[in-house]
Amino acid sequence: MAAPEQTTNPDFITLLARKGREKVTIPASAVKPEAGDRAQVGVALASLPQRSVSFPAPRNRPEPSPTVPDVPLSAADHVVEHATCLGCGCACDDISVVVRTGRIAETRLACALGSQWFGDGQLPAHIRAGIREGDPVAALAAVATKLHDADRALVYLAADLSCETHRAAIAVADLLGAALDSVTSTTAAPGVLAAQRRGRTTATLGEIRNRADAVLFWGTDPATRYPRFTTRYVPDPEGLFVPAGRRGRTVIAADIAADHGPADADTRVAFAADEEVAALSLVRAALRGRAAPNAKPDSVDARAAALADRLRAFAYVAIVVDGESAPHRDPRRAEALIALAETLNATTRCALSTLRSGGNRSGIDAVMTWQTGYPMAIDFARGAPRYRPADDAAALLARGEIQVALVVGAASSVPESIRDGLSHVSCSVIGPRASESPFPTFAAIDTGVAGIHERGTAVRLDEIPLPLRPALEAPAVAAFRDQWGPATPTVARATVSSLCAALAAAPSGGDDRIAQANRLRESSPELAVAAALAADGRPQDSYVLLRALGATLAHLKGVA
Amino acid sequence: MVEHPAAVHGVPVVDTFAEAFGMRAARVIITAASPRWARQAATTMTGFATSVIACKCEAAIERELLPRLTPDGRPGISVLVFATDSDGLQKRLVERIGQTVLTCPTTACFDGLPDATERMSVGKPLRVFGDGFQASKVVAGRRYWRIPVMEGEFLIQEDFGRVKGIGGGNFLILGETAEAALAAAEAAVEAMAGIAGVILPFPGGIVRSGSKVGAKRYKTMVASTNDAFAPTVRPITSTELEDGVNSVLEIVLDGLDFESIAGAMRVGIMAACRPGVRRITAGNYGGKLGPHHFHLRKILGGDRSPGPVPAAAPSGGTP
Amino acid sequence: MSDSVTLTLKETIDGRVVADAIVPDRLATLSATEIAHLPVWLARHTSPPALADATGCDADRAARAQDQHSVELGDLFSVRGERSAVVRVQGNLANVDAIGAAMTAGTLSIDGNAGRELGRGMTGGTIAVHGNVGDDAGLAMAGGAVLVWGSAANRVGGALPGASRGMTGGEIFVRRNVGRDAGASVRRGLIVVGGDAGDGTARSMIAGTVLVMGKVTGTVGLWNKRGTVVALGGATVPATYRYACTYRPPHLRVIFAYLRHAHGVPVDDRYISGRYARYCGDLSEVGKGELLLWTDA
Amino acid sequence: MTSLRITGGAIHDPAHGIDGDVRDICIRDGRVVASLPDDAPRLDARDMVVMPGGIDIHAHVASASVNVARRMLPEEHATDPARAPALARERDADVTIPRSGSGGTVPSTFTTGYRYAGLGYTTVFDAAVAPISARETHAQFDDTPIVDTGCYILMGNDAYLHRQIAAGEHDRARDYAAWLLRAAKGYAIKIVNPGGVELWKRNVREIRSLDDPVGDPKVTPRAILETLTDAANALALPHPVHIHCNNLGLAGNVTTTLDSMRTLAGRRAHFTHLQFQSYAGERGKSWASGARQITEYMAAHPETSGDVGQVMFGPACTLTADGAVEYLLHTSTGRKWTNVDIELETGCGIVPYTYREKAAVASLQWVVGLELFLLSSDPWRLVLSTDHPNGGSFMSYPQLIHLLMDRAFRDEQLKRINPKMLAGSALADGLSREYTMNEIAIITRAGPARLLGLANKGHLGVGADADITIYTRDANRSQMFATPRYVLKAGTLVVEEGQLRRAPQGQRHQVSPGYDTAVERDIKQYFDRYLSVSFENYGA
Repeated sequence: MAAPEQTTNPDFITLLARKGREKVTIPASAVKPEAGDRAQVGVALASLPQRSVSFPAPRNRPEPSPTVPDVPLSAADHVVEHATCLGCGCACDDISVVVRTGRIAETRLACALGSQWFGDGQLPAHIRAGIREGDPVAALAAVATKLHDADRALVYLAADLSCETHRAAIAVADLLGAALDSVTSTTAAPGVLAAQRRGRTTATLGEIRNRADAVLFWGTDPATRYPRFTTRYVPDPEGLFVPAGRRGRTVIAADIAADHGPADADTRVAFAADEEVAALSLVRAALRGRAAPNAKPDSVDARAAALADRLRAFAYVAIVVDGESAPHRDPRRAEALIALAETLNATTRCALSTLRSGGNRSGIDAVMTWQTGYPMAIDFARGAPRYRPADDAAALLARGEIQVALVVGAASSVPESIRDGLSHVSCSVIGPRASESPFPTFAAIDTGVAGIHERGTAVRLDEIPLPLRPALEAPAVAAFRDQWGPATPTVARATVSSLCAALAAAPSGGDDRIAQANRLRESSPELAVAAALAADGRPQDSYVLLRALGATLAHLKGVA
Repeated sequence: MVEHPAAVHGVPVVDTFAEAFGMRAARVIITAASPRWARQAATTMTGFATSVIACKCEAAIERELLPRLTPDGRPGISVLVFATDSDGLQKRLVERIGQTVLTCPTTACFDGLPDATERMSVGKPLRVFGDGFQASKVVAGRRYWRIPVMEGEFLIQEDFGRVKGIGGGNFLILGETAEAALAAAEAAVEAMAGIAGVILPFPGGIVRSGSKVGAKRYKTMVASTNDAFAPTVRPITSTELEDGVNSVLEIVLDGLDFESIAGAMRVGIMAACRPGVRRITAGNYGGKLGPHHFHLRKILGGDRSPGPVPAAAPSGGTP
Repeated sequence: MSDSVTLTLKETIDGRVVADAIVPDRLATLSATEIAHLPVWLARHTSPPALADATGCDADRAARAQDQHSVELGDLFSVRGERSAVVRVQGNLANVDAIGAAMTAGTLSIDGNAGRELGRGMTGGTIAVHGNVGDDAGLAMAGGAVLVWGSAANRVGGALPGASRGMTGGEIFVRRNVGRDAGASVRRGLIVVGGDAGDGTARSMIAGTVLVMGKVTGTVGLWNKRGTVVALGGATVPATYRYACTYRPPHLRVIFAYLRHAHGVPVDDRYISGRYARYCGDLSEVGKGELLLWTDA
Repeated sequence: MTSLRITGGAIHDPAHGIDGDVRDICIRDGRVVASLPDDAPRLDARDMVVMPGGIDIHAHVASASVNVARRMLPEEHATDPARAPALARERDADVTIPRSGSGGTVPSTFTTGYRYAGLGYTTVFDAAVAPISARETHAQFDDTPIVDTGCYILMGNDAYLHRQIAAGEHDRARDYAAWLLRAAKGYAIKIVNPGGVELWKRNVREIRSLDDPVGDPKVTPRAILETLTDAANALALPHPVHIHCNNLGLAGNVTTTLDSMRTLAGRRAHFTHLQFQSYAGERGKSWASGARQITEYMAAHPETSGDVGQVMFGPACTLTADGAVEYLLHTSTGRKWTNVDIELETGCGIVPYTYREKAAVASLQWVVGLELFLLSSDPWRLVLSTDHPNGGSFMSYPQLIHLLMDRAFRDEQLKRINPKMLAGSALADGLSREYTMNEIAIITRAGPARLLGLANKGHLGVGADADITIYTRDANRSQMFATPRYVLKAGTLVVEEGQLRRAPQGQRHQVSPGYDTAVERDIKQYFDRYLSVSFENYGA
């Protein structure tokens, strides 16, 4: 069966290519009627459709955000309600983003961190590959060629991408037989590996909010890195089983060396940095009835036993810890905490909540997992994904094994250790502020930020997926996304074959190549969107670019 | 043809055979901090294990082992245990080791038949004495159980090998006097001490009450006195004893295989043939008791092969 | 059929190589030519000088090699002998990984250093390395023996990433020192270290034995369930271990006797007959593990 | 692929009473049509068996919880790397990027799609989706090629529903269920351990009867079952309520299961993975099979349906919203354990597990499942599942079919298992039944389609979706069903000569029942007060 929505609609494309910043609407013919897709509300039950509906939507298209007025961005102010903030992993989804004259003017309910993350929404929009600037199609072609020619490539996922972009980017790594990694391997790997070895007892943030009568903040005060955690999740809000909110909960702060728990905790316990893992294990030993006899007051044993006695008395304990590592912490603490939560569940209930930083990092882990089976440090080099945490991006780069790298996402979120390695290879960056990359790049294509300029899905630190409601999404992208939906492994072949033919025919770096590439805009929806954005002076859309890149590589690799 | 001697040191050896039967056998190696405690455990373990008739197994010390020959490098004793069937053997080992080795200071207990393919759970059922505190350890593919005890820790191998052995190898020493018979039997036992693969399960290795199968008068008796060799009733029964034989002693051997028994019998008979002994013969039940026949003269000729198992009663009888 | 197969490294390799085709039971069925054609994976764009010679400039194959990082064993090694499960490998193989992976039988001796993941997942046979080995020696092995005459790096006998079980059987002997996390998550088996061991030794051990003849530094036996850690040269007792008694553990004598007789490992009499302080732990887990520290007393 | 005539195959189309007749099947534009011109392309299926594509009524393939399980099993994935398939190059059509992945009991999404299709399965439903993370389910489905997909939405432990039951607001409960199905783009209502998951969160680990109160005395497992069953039936959902009963996996739970069935007597309801719910005996004391009680009840009650949830020996990954049972499994096996308490609505527990022939309980479970199959009087109402990956991977379906069709094969296996708990079992005493080819077509295709209300699936009549599987006959049924010769999905030849050649995207099945929108105001108030996600961002 031919799927009509999978073929190019020439009207739509030419429209996009020509119209630049004008309002773009999708021709009615491009929208398929969907029986039963819209809520038939307010209708008497008897008249309701009683049959099952086969929903002919291979691409589960996201609904346009109802609160975004369908007007050109420059024309009027608007407010996007229920926007999701990716300033940290808490992903508060109650933000109202006020836009005036194309800039974010206000982010209601956002904390300082969130407001800073949203900023005014203005981003650089440079495109550069080698020494050539400005042409997204040529840049994409150059990146594709570079990656394809490399014997050993690395695809690295950084912050501020939607899960849809992750999906498209992982397809690129798969096609290339590349190494694939993300920020997680540098920052949160001990916790990920520990959860693989032992499993993990956890809960969604709402569950903790409604149920936890005790919260143990382990060497973590969310105030600085996760500012709304305490007011939105625990301990402050009312919960179904904790109607008194903060007053109905006991907050325990474990101060680990200089990493203190919240200042207003009801009770505190302190451990030195080198006591931490032992202390966590001693708490467990005490919970198993093996507290040290005759422990000296104030000894680690005594402090741990006292903590165990407290914890076991509660009905539902939440243990909160920052999952992003710091060099001075014992990497074994992640496993020690997992084990503690597990042990507590023998007699009471307990959930471990691990805080993650912003930019949809949990989303990277989730998408890598569902597409490959592994959350990080993957290598496709032998034809199928292999899990290589000991050979993560940092290690491969340090060994000089990588020739060419593609960083997708915010270059500024790439950890120091990776930056050093990247500066020694040919690296392309597709992501927000790529042009301001702190490490040298062969190519840099600035894109929007997921959640501000790009729509899609993000995953909160507790694995809850949330929709992104970008306040500054470009109309060209909006139209494209409505038409083409989230990533699928399917790409339009016509696009790629002609792009590649052009690349092959054109003398390297010559104007022929550009001319050829320009012609492609006629036939590729992705490239048309890219060109429209460039013409409009807007940052590119990462999802669109990664799809185009995947299509190109598929052709070069001969699978398409 | 090998020449089979009819006499040793002038003592006639009757051309007959000892008739033996199949059993199941195990070898238990007991080690301890000193030879004394290894021997003590072994002695206690093999007590009251003379005959399957009432003891359910036959067991005795096989030999003492130097430290370098034991699995844990301590002084050891090897014990052979024989029972009529596989299940019985396993049960006897568990009972006896549990009561006499586990309880004995400093001991550990190992399988002495590591190459045997048939295995029995011995340490495994005993481990529950540890009441959950026991632990196991695998070394070189063999599992051991560590059972905490008040003294320290009792170590025992999880499973023990089991082989088909032979019980009831024997010879009879027909003496002119009781003193002469006993001296000859003692000499035989001493000569056979430490021979691998063989034990003499009776007290001091000697039996004075050789028996026949069943009884003439009492139907329920499985065995009763061997009246044919009992000198005191010579005139009133159909005797096997000639005039001048006033005391008979029997040496009974159990062994892991035919060759071991045959070899040991040769050594024993040679030692027993001394002045005051009239004749050496063997317990022979007309082939009814078991399939293993030890022809005394063949054995003395150095022939240790079992040979074909005769289908019917052999021609060689008691003269 | 010959007595053995000898593979000699032609030139030092620049970059990592995965040579999981060097497996004695596999070579035992192959002719010398077939052995030379076994695939080897080059982890980086290296053009071994031997490539062109060996292939006679087979453009197709060179392209495939380029594409899939795959070359042939014969490109890197000269091959002598065939159809034998006795394999000798010569040369400095410090960056050659996964030698003897999943081997089930035979013997493999390496005259030189070996790379990472030596004997990964092996279930039988013996590997002897007359040099040092990289990380993850005996990774997730289930049987057989690995003998290292030099030192071994991190995670000896460890687990696949994210797996809760490491080595599940077999024996690893390292004559000199081992790095971090030796014996982590071991489920069964014996690891003997002639020298010292680093931080994380026997972490999350499930059962089995790690015997260190030298000193253990850092944390030892953390979250050990039922395993035995023996340190002849001392170790810091973790907080979650508790002293039980000082005694002569009978099972250690069995292990020592086995080491002496079966492997010729020299063990001083004072260790064999000596007393050990027994610490029970990790008390945060089932607590049935032990740390045995030899004591002079 | 616009048209194709499949010629000469033996057709098994039980929905139309066709049992192995040799006929042609004509396909145009993805559907079965009455006829085609003579010059239409032909596919020679002589000596082959032609069936509708397989339909998995109950599996766990695409949810946030499945992804947690996936992440937990790197060591298993390492043993089963899955290279990208060699898809055919198409001219002038869309291009599909073939994707690699990893297998094991919880494969990656692409591998899941490819492997299902490779077995001749063309439709798969994920049986347990927490509505709050339904968005992720649909995203994973987007990356699960070829098969048609849909999901069941977890209800019955949600605090909002409990409030409505406590207040006697049954209409509002129904409207809420309808709203939830729409919000999460679900296909059916799924109940898991009604009330029990909430109790587990309150550290109550045992349910004694269906009348145990869950907080409010009016909120009981029985009330939850009745409320949601009535809601599903009032909304005329194509698939009735899909029930995982209380006390899953515990000895003696057949009492609970029968009580649940009797509670709903006369009302349409689907009882899932009944094998795990059909144990006689007494907890902590004895185990026995309760399969006969269940099959006898079902025989007398045509309104009930079920799937078996067969256990297959080998590795599995237990994965359920029923957190309490997973804790028990964790403590009894020592295997790694994940628990996620999900937002006042459901839970998630995961423990990797291996069913061993030598294990007494696993052997009993294997036997109970087969007894359910073999004692079942109506294959249309008791269909095949392994509760993938709980009882075993979907990759073991061919072997399961073999067990059902071949008594000798079954008896061989029976000899190898632990007989300790099998005294008096019907299977151990000898059940000679062998499923026919048509019965297999019923329990894997026609039956699930009918139970799911999928009018265009599970049959080969005119108008049916051209989801078709063509097998080469083989007395070894494991072999035959593991390697179909051809598979068509919506008319596209996805498997050709046993090789996966195309990977089109399947369709999503969902329902959109109507409801009184007044309920939304109330739900929104509840959300604003208690949930951590905005009402507007909830669902999918």
